[in-house]
Amino acid sequence: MENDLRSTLDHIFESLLVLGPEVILSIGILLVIIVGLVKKEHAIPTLLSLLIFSFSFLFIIADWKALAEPISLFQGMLRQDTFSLYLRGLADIAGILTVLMSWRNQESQRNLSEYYALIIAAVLGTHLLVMSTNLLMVFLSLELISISSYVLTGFVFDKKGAEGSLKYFLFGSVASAVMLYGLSMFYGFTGTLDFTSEVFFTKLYPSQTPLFFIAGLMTVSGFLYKIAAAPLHPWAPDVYEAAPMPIVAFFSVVPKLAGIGVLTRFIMAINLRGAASYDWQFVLGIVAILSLTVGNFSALMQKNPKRLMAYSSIAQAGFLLIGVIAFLPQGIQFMLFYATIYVVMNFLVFIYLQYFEKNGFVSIAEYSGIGKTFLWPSIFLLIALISLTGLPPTAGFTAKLFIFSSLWEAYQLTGKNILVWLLIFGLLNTVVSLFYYLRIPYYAFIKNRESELKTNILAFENLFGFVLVLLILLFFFSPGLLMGWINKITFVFVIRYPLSVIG
Amino acid sequence: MVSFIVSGRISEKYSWAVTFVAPLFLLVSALSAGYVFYTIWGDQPYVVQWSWFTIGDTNLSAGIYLNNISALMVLIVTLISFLVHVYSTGYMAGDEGITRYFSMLGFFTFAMLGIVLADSLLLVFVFWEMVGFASYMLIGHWKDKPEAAAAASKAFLFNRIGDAGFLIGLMLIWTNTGTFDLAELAKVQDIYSWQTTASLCLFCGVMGKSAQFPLLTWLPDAMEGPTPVSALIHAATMVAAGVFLLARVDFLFTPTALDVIAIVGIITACMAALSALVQSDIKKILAYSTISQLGLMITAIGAGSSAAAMLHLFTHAFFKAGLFLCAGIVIHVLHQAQQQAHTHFNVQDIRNLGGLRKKLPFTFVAFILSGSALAGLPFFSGFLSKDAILTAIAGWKGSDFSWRWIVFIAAFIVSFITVIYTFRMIWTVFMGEEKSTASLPVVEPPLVMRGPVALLAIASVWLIVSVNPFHYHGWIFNVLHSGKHFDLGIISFISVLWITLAVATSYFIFRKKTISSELLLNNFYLDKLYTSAIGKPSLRLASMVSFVDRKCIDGFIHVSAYAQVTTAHFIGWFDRAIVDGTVNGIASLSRVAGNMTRSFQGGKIQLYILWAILAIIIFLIWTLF
Amino acid sequence: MHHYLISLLIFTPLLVAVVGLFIPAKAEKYFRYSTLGVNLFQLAVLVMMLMRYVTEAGVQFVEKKSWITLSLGSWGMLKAEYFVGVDGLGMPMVALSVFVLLIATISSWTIDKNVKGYFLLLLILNAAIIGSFTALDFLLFYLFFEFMLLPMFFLIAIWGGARREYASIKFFLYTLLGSIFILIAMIALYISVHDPSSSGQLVHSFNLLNMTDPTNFISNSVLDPNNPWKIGPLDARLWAFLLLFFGFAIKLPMVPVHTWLPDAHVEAPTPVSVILAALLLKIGGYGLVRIAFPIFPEAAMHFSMFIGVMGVISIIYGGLNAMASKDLKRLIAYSSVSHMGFVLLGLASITPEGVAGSIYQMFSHGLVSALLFLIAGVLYDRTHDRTIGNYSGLSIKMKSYTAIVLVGFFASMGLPGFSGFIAEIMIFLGAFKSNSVNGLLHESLAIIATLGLILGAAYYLWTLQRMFFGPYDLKGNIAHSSIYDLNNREYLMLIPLAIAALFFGIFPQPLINFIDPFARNFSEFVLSTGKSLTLNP
Amino acid sequence: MFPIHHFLLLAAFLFCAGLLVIIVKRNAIMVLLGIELMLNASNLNLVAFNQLHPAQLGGQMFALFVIIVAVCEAAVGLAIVLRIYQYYQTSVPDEISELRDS
Amino acid sequence: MSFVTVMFYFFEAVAALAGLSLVFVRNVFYGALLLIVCLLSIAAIYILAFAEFVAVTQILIYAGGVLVVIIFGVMLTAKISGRPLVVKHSNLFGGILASGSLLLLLSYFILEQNFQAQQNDIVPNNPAINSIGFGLMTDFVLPFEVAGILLLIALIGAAVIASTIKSKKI
Repeated sequence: MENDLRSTLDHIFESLLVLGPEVILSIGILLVIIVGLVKKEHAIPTLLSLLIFSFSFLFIIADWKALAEPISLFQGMLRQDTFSLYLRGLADIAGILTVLMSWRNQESQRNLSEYYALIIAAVLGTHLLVMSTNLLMVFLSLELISISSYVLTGFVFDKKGAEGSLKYFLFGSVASAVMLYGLSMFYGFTGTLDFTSEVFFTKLYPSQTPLFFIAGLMTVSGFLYKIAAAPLHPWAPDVYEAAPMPIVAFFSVVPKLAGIGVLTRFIMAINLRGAASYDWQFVLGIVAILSLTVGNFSALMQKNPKRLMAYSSIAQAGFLLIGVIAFLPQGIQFMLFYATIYVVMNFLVFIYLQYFEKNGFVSIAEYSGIGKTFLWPSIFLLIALISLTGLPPTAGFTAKLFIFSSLWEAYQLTGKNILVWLLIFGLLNTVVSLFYYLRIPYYAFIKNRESELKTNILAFENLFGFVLVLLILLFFFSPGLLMGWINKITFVFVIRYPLSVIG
Repeated sequence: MVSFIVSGRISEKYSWAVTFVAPLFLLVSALSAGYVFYTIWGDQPYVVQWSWFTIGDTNLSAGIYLNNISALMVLIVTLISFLVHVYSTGYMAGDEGITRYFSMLGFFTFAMLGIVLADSLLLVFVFWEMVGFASYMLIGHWKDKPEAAAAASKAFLFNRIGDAGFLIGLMLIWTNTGTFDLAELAKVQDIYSWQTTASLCLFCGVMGKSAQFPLLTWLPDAMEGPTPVSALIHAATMVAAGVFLLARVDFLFTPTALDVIAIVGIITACMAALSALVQSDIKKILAYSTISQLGLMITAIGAGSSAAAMLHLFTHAFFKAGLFLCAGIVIHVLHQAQQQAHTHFNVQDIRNLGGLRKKLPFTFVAFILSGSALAGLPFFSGFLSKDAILTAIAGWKGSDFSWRWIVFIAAFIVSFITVIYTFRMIWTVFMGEEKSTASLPVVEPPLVMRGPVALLAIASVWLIVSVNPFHYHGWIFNVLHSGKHFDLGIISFISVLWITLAVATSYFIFRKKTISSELLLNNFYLDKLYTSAIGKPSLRLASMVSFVDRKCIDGFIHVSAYAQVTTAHFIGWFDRAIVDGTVNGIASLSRVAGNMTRSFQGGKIQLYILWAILAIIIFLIWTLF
Repeated sequence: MHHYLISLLIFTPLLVAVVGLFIPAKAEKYFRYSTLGVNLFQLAVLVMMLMRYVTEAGVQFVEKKSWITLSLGSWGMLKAEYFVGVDGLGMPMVALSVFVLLIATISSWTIDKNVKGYFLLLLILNAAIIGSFTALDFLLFYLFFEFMLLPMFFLIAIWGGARREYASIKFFLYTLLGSIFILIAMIALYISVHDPSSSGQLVHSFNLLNMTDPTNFISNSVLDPNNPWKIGPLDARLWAFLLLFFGFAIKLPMVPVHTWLPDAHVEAPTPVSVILAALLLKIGGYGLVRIAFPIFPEAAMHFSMFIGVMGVISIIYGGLNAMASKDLKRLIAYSSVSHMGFVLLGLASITPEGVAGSIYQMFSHGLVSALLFLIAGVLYDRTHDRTIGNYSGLSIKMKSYTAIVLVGFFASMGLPGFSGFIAEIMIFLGAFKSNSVNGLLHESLAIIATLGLILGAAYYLWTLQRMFFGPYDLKGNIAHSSIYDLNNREYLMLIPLAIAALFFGIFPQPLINFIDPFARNFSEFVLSTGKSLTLNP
Repeated sequence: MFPIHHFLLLAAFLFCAGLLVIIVKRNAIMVLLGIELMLNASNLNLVAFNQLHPAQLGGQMFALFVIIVAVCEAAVGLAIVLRIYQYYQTSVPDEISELRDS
Repeated sequence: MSFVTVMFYFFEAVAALAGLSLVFVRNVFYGALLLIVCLLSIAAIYILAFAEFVAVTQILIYAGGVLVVIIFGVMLTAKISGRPLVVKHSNLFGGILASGSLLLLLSYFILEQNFQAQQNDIVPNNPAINSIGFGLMTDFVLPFEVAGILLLIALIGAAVIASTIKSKKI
């Protein structure tokens, strides 16, 4: 007992060391709040949170270098592996980008230190969620993201903001309650909370009753809600419209990373090494098709760029899902690639949406002719939107190419028709998406307006945007730079399943 | 040999700038043609080939294949072309498009020589089409005349229709033999079934070019072009190219094909002859007569005697060119006179003319000479060649009575009618009282115009064909003719009688009387038929297709785009209204109206939840059961 | 040095475009002359290439650099290369592109709205076009293929006519749809194909030449030729072929997916119409010859009758539509549909003659359609009206113009002596021969296709008759002062095209020297490979 | 030990009742109550299952944390609802609809 | 049937009834009270399921904390809006359809399922509170920490939202 305890405590201590980024973020939350109480300058919490994210990111790089084998932390609560490290790094980058965006928006922002604290908390939740191998941790970290998100939505502090918060809150709470019910069922089936453990598999394998399917579906719903996949998407447009622009950008990326990360792990777990009697590929396939359709078609008639991007993000969730659906190591790697590109291009779009919003262009119709007055921002925005559509020579194309390749490969292995349908549907939806993605540049370049606004070419946004545009182009011309990293990700879960079982 | 092509090209190029150079070049080419003719005539065919292009294992060559027929043809073409060039310098003097005119004339001669000399059918086709183009340009020479433009288009289009058939024939031949080369093709001895189709397809091209039934209506319209052009192209050479082609590839034809050819030929001959009878436009009469004569030549070919056809071609080329040029003189001088007198009437309408023999004695004589040849009076070349044709048909019809007899009789009738319309024309124009022209200061044209006419008129006498005025077996026929020799002296005799009868009839009956028949005047309403049966429907089809294109295909695209947007709206609507509306509606009917309107405002979170849950449940039920 | 000739062709315009980005928009002259300079430079490079080209040697001027090499763990490697080269198919197309682009630049001199943007887009388009004609790596090809869309979209949408927005979006959507089809097939292909040159590891390569060899397909992959999968009623390989076919057919365009073309042409500014008709359409045909047919020979044989029928339908349908067009540009656009139908017909025959004819037709149509659109543009520049019915007797006022129009029209209807004739003859030869040689097409197709020749004559002659002949008259709101004959710049762009069309009509051999070896190898390869592969019943 | 099904059935019933409340009640606070009901249903499940697998006490632990989360949610939720009252003078979610598709 | 059994089914019934009547009740205040009843009976059931600590927490935090806060909220909103606390129903049909069918599905399949088969270790234990405490400090230390952060965030969030109300008023 004594030895047990000692070894447990040692383990906890070691785990804590590995968990550096999270520790930094936790301390960061406190620091930001305390500093916010003491100092009233705007810049300080911004810089501080920037530092926190950067440190966390550096720590992740260090971890990445140090990591040889996946490590189980806190008795199977979390797993430190390259997969989660990558997503965590991505979340940190998204955090940095959000902070940078907020920096340009801070004059309209109040309660800055709380604002940053909440962002950090959401990133922390993302970190934990993508590492979680434990049902309890899944629930807790999901709630951590959710609760900070609910508050962040309302950070405009007006009627719309409050309404957005309420809607997000109600929908989110219901979704997590449903998910919780599913999780409890899984606990009942297996008696363990660690869904990556051997026990989980051996117990679940014989009990693949319809209840198992219901529970799985309920649980997955909770994750799908986080990535705003149909049919759990309806909150997204309202929330996006209500929230301040940096937060919208944040929402469109970070919770999605978290959701897709945990979804990947969990779906692999309940797919039971390919031996599940229920076809989760089919379930996700339907969800992806729905997301693509609903997202793209609903976006067609939007007049507000934020709502448009909300629907776009629903559709993009569908694309992310496609990577997972392949149920192949490559698929997941490609999904990560896609997610990375998605982060870059979405932030690029939102930077300029914010920029234009600041200059008084709110609805898409008001974008008429801004191509003339704001040449570079419009061009960068155009590139980002092309990338979202998935046309060369942008990384968006490469990413789409990759995930569809993995889908095809999966089809080649399994011969499931749903995968072909998904492939065709996904690609045809690209055509549909062109309609609305090109609406903004269409107004910007083709419609005319008389305006003699003086613009500052050397604006911060342009510098910022230029870097991101370069990234988008760079990852098209040499995706190997990124894939080189991603290739190191050995997604333990999938590898353990022999492909022959799936095929 | 090369000099032909070169001369053709040079004339094409240079006459652009210098009008006088053109006839000169033609003179050169005519002389060299004479030399060529002299060397080739009666000798072995002369063949030169260059590779044109090679695709796959097909080698398409370009070259010259000169045999008797083509040598004869070369002579005809260059000679008449030269004469027409000379004539044109007078006729077209002062025309603003004269450089264009001469260049096209030169181009035409070049292309025509191309047809004649080409060693492969493909090359023939190439020049065949070029000739059509030249003809198009020349018919439409007076561009601002809408009729001219229309006639030009029509001519080209009809030719194109024929050419399409020609092309198919070419393909058939090529697919089956793998060559276009005439010399190679001549080696094909056996009779295959494809030959019938192929040769009939080739004949389609001939129909277009030689204005055979049913593609004959373009030729009368083509008279909108300058008269020398009509003389050269639409009487002497181009239209005869069809006959020439048939003569050249006669080895390909199967008996069935020949029968068809003969029938088509005779139908054309009859129709055109009848039409010629009632026309009032001098050029149109000549045009119809040309068609009719071509019909006879074709019939001769159908009857298996290409030599007879060629002979008639030869004679016809001269006398018909002569006739046209005479008509041209009439038109030209009257025009000039009209301009001096500032009066205006249609100078081509023979009803306006009469008694011109006094004012234009030279023309009158020339016209009489050439006309007699056309009518086939004894001692004229036309008599001999027609005699050859009739003999050929007589030999072909056999002794037993069959449908071929009808052809035979029809041929006689045609020659009868020919006499009638020829003399009607001569009478109305030159004899009788002067009508509208009485007050006009009409004088004979300059020498450049009279000279060629005189030459051609002289060429209409029998001596050009053979020494014996009643026997066509002269130098031409003997060389051209090969194979079995069919001779029937009685035919000459009969035709002499027959023609005398015809002359008498025309003198006594048709001198004063004019026949008028709307049917014949409009050439059996063929044109109307084409317009209403092909032209208009195809235009209607075109507009229909365009309608389909715009409404159906594009409409489909629009509908699908619209459907997309509608779907978008529908999904949005479904999101907000259906779930919402129906649920509310069923729950409490009284609130339906209010809720429906409100439901469109959307943004109801509880409905979102309900919808999401319902979706999951539906999915569950779907999967589990 | 000559190893980099193609790269020079592709990247010079891009480089100049990048430099141009940083030049202020006021320096309009810079953009005009630099574009022209690029074109002339390309012409020089082209001449060098032509001089060094060896006609029988297959693919030449090859440049091969690794571009994307990704390890995918258990799934092998993914390899895309910068792999360019030209052969008997690519060389004529590249030559055509360089030539037509030069003409288009000359014709662009009149553009005065946002000159910078226009010429930069033109340069990008230039690079993309030449890139697609030289790429031998599917991904690279696709990159250039898609890369053409956006510049084209903006060129139409910003500098176009009244309904430019509709037209540009229609153009974009259609072609994007097509490229999505191609993308699906591309993904399927590269996953099913491995690179034989790499030993040990499985390498998925985009190399188009590798894809043509059936032995390079991974066994039991979806597109494995020896054991293809069945999806629905058809073989997976047939589906893939159909995807490629329709993808390229939209570009070609083939009836009934052609309706973007008239609109795009009518609304596009003249130089853009020229590029669109002369070059972009060719990429459809090029893609079929380069990609669809050799990779799926058995499918090509299986569908050849269908393709032939579609070709004939395009010929007739395009012709009829042209006849009904009231707008000059629309007429020319539909005539393009008709002419590209011949390309399909020739390809469907899979005979050396037919294939060579198709390529020749693409080349010839490139010259002639450029000429025709320039002609229409000349008139439009003067009067801003293209309605055929509003003109009459133009030949009186515009003599040289009419002469050029005559040349253009007759060249387009395939009069002997013009390049179109040679092409059509070869296509007819091929289509006719097909039945007896390989039994793919029925002769009746060729016979029906001759109707297209008649229709062509009909609509062109009718137009000539209505617009240029007859008494001089103008209707609508056209000022008489706006009618004047050609100026020097217009001669400069029209005459070379006319001469080229004439030259290749009279002396086809120089061009055929390029095409013929390719066409022979091509048809032999497709037929022999196609026969050796069996289709699942 | 009571049959596990009896716990589960009650939990399922409460879960559905909570859901119904959420969907039906036109008052944000009532919706909040519904959510609490649903969370409790899950808790009941967890505790019941803990009887089957008592070794790690996972179920009970989970239930404890769920209660904590419920507290957090309630706090944030109430704050939001109060703010909504501030702006809209109502707590009927349906009547709050500034945000919608245009 | 032992007393415990009776108690069990009694509390089950109470909980179920309370839950059901929550659906039908129209007054928010009554609703809150009904929920308390329901939660208390669930707490009782917890005790019967050997989860005393959870039961205590349930009573203390839930019934005592959360619901009091909620009732407080009810009072507060009532005061602001000045309207009666009667709640209308909407989407009744859809709601009943959804939750009814879900209930049917769940109960049917729960009855189908044999959970005993998955039993890990049949050690009918009486979990001591100290083992829970031990667990919280060892195995579950991370969730514990995270829960702390969660509470902090919730607090900050609530405070931010509440504070802006004040600032708005000013």
